[in-house]
Amino acid sequence: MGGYGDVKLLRDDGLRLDGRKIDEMREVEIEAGVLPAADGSAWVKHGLNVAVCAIYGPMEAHPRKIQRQDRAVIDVRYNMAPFSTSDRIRPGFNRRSREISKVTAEALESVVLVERYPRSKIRVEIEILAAEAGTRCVGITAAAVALADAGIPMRDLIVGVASGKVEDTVVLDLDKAEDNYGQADLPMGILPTTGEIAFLQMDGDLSVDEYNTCLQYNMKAAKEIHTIMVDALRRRYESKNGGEK
Amino acid sequence: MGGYGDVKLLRDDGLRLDGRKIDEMREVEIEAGVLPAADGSAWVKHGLNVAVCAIYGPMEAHPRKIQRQDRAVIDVRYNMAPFSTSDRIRPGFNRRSREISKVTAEALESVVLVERYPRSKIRVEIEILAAEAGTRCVGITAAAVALADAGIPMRDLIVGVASGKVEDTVVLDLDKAEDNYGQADLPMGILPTTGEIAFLQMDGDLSVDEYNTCLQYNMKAAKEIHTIMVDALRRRYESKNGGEK
Amino acid sequence: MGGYGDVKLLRDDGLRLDGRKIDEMREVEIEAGVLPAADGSAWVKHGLNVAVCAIYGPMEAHPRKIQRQDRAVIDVRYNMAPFSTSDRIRPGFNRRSREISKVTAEALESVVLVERYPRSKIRVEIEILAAEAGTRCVGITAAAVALADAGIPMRDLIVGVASGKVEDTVVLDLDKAEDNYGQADLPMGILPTTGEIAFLQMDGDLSVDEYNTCLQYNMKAAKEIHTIMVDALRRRYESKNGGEK
Amino acid sequence: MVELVPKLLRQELNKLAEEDKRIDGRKRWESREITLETNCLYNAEGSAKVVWGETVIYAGVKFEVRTPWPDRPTQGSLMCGAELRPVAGRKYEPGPPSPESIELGRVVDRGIRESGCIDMDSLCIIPGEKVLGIMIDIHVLSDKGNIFDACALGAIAALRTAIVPAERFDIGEDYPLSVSMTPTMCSFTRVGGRYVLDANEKEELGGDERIHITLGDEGHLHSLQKGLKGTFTPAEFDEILQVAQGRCKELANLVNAQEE
Amino acid sequence: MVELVPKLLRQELNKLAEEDKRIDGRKRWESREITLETNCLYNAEGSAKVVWGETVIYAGVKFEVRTPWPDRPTQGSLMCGAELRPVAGRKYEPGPPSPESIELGRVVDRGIRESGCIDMDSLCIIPGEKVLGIMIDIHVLSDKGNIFDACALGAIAALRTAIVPAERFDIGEDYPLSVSMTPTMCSFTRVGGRYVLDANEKEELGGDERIHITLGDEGHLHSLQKGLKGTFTPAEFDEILQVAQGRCKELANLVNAQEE
Amino acid sequence: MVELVPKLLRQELNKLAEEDKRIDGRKRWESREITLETNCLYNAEGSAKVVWGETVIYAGVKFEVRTPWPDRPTQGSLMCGAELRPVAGRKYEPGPPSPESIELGRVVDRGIRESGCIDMDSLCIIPGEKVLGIMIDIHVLSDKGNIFDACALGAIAALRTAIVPAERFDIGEDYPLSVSMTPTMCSFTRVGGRYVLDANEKEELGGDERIHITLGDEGHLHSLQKGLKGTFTPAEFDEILQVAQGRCKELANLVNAQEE
Repeated sequence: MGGYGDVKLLRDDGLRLDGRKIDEMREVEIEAGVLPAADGSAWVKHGLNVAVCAIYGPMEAHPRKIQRQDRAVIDVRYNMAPFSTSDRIRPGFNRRSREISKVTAEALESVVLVERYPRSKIRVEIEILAAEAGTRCVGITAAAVALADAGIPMRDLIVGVASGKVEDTVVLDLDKAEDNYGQADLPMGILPTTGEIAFLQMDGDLSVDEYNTCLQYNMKAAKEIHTIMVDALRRRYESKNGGEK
Repeated sequence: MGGYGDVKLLRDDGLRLDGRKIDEMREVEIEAGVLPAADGSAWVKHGLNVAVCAIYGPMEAHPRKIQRQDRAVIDVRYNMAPFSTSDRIRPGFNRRSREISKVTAEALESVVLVERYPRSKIRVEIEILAAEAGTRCVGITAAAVALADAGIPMRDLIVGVASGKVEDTVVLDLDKAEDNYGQADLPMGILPTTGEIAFLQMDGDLSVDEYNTCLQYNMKAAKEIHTIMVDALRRRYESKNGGEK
Repeated sequence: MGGYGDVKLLRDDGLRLDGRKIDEMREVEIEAGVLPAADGSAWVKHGLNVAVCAIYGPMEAHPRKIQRQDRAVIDVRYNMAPFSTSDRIRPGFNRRSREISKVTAEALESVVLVERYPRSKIRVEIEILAAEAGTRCVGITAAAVALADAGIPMRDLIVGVASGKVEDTVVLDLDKAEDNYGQADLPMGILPTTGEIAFLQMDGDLSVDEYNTCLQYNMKAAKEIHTIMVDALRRRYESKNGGEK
Repeated sequence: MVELVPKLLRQELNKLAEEDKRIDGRKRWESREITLETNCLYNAEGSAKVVWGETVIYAGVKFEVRTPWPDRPTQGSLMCGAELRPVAGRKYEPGPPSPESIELGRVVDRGIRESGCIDMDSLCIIPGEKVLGIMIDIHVLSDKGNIFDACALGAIAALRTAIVPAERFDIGEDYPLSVSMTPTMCSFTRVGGRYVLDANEKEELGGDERIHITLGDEGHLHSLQKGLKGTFTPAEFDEILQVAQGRCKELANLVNAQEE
Repeated sequence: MVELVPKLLRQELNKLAEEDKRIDGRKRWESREITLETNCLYNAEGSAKVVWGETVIYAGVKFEVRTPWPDRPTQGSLMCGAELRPVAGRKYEPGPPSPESIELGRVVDRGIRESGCIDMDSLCIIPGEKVLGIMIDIHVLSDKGNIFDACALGAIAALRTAIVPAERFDIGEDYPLSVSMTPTMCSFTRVGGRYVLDANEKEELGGDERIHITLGDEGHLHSLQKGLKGTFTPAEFDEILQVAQGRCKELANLVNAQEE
Repeated sequence: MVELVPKLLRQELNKLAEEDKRIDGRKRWESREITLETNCLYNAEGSAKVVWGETVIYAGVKFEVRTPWPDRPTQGSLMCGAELRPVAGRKYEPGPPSPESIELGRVVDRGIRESGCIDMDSLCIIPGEKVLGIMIDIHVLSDKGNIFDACALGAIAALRTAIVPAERFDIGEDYPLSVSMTPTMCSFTRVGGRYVLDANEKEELGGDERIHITLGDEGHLHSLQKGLKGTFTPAEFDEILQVAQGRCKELANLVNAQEE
């Protein structure tokens, strides 16, 4: 978290700079099946963030040494397009994207029924086309929808959500200014049906009480986004079976 | 193409700065069999350009995944020595050399009888020791002679030639100044016997008519260089069979 | 060798800046078996240098192409920790460490009975934690002790030692100032029992006579350090068999 | 295994070619349908999404302020790169840029650069001190054939709709980038022995060499490239060049329509 | 082959867990023994050696003088990196930094950085021109489980005992770096279905996901990270957070005792 | 497969050695024929081609103007690197510099640098601001044994005939680089149990360790290096050092003859 400077993030009327309430999330739009070359895909717009995810597989895992005898491996690449940020970023992976790819893969492995596909690999390609704070969560949401679109069995979806702290106040779903000048950020990957947590990171400064408020906001948001995810998958299913393709 | 500045490239007598006529190429010298460690090799001096090419193979293609069941792969490396240019260039490949390697390999695959050597690999190592404009063409010429020296069957040789435009005039075989300050460059890899084109790149600005003049100049030059290539191969053959080695 | 500047390295009383005689080496401490995760290990403090070495293996050599049908390969990595030098060095290998790794591996292959372990690999991980001139020699000493600790059969130990020249005088075991401002450095890896040389490098300026004096000093130092190595291995053996582990 | 498919596919394509047919029913010089959308991404100063048949690509333009090269103190710079990341298709693998992606980026780059559509001197802020650098990045998201033409179209469309973020750089008010031409690319692939326009992914898999032609507003050639194994005759080139003359105009019109 | 061992190990760990036992006899919330030594390396401006059970790590602090970022002219910088080189264990291979080592370094880095224990403004030498950069490098020499906590402990201990080499930089006399807090990390691994503190290498091999919690002096959370396959419930987290509150205080005391 | 050949070759070499013979008929301390050509490449400011038996190498010298290191404001720099690219032989593979090529470059570099033949102060243009950097690049084109000596010879020959391109750098008229000595290298390989001079590629394949000795004009040692598996005794070294004394003088004469 930036955590410095005297930037005012809450208005006198208690609302946030963009007019949202403290427990209100940004608008979310989801579409499944947007990339014809992939076995499954999704497009998610969350605020001004845009993420696209393509699924390839299950396919034979190679090189051989990455194979697991009893399950599929999930091979995630989280990547930011060079034009996705205010200052252009050089193409290729950096330490941040490698860490996010690792923990995202581990979160997805927690829900995909990987034991159904021994020795195989499922490629999850998350591309961030526009970044406005919270891209790792948007990527997780996109990956869950794309996996479902690819027909890969999962015991639940995962929803990527985050809460944080600005001006000593806990708020849901930080936007760019709040992320830059806020005091804490708590991104989570939540299983909407069971309320289990498959993805967890946090940085900044949170008391135990503040943590609990963040958790409560995240749970609420997970349910809201879940509805939008299911709706996108239903539309995709209908379009496929309605003869359009 | 540079294409800017007020550099005068044609003299008042209609000749070029180095005294050549507009459809006259630089001097070309070729020697085959210059590198004892290689299975075939060639040295080409074209103007002040010097290129050397070594052939290794056909040999087993590995790693396995590059193998082709029905033919040999041609593995070309076009490389400029650090001391080959005015400003020293760092050793190792760059985007330019990778692109040239790719399209050169594809051009050579068009003439080598690759289906005679399934699952194998032919390594073509092109090293530019001195660069004075037009090195990709000199490299192609060197590769063709070296392949022939290695006894690899081809349906024709390839000759690397280029024409271009300076001061709105089409000229054959641009030298360094003409390349830096000219308006267009059209390098080609021509099969001297059939007149087919196996290599084509172009950048700059050419009308359709100018393109056709360039093509005509290139065809003429290809014939001239072809004679020198054949002569080098004949000398090499005689020296091998004349008992010198 | 730096070899420039007017730095005085010998005192008027004939001793060196740190009070050592010209044929006196820095203090050496050795401990074997310091890294529980390794199959063998050693810690060597030589002056202010600190080196640690871990041995893994013999194990199957892979990738396959590094395998030797008739012997084990010795895979050495000499690495300087980022905090081991006055100016932090970037993590990762550089040209210097790759060269040292290569010649160190070749020296160790000269004493390890590699033919006992066909197709296998012995990993030797040398980590320099603090550097005060002469680290390649300290690393060799550490590797020899660690190999012995791992129970890998050798026809002799190797001792890393160095002599050099400062102010036109041959001295044993250069320290940091002497290394920076001296005129020559002659590091060797000596087999203490036979007096054979398995490791040799040298740079600077030495006459043949000076070379011979350096050699004589190195032989003397090798015997002294050998005693300390054997003592460390005896303590380690007693501690293992005294029931502590 | 993988190589059996192309063999059968090749036979099928040869047979269709004899009857002058294509595998998806198109005519020889007929293109697939194209949807072009610009200004579609937050943070990019120019952006375009191209859906070309089932091929999907995005292009984004970013600017930077930088020091000019000493020998060209008044000139800005233009750089165009393409990424063929694993998202684009099953055959794409992670790793350093492949020769394919380097070629793609460089061919698109040359077409735009050599057309002269950007006046490099117009990118000067303070001679010898500050100039603008333009960076076009192209991202292929779904490769179902002919990514070259799709990428070239996206690149020029993103460029022609780009806004220079002058305020962010403290050099005045934002303004649209000045682009004086609309170079577009037209690619031909040899399928069943003869060239066709806009090959789809099956035609590419079972076809041979291809030729990429970039033409400017006057129909002048700005970039040529032959790719893959195969040769062509001058007469064959004359034929496709003529087709390209018509087609490039249509593509340019598609781009220019975005700006209104 | 390699994978058979974990299966058997997993069965054994499950059985032990039913009886609330651990494979090395420890209690569920019991840590292994820790030895901490600081100031042990020539050339490092701060250093620590941690022997945590059979896990051995070194941390070293170096300073540099550098130009501040234009948008933060008075702020120095802190960077923490970890290397999991082949020395650390049989399973580690040479090559570019693995995802594991990147995660390790970044989680330790966030815990220290986000605690605010370093006042970045205190690292300013000349505003806009010169600031101090602090670099903490962590070297894992023997991985026998729970390297995260060992590395975090070594890093903060090396930092808290570091001396700024001001003389070498020509900016006055050497002085101890000012560090206002002692953030420490406490990690939990799911073994046999329930979380345990400070897993050893066998428990890690036969266990599931882990949670890393970094707490500051006030018991505030500064960094969280879940790693590996597996999920947890909010109630489970509440329980381990409470354990961490006590344990982190003990670790901080261990560090603070070094400074006397 | 590959390893059977060396075993047979080794037997043959051992047998020959017993009769004090070599595989190509040379005497123990006899070198192959050497052809040295300088000034043979456009764009290089110094260049040399060495044909040493069937081994072929090129060396090229380039200069640059650069900022001196703060602690040595009047000193220029010298850098020598070697590339063992796939062109050099069937066994060489593409990829990052191999340990072999790094060793080759560094051993040649040390021999030249440590002889002091370049006065680094003579490379100063403006103290603290501009100095010359010399870069020698060596390119092995055909490795048929003993590339070390061939590369060292080419490097010093290119250096001794180099012209500083002062006009291009706007610092006066071009002038020959001043080089005060001619260090040369002499390498010995253990073949059939005893050392021989100038091993060819078969002797290297079926031989053991080698020793590289670089001597300056006074017969002083400037660089030593032992490579490959094997040991030697001080007495063995004495013998080859004496051979090297004579041989290096001959090589230096060969270089010096180029300058006339």
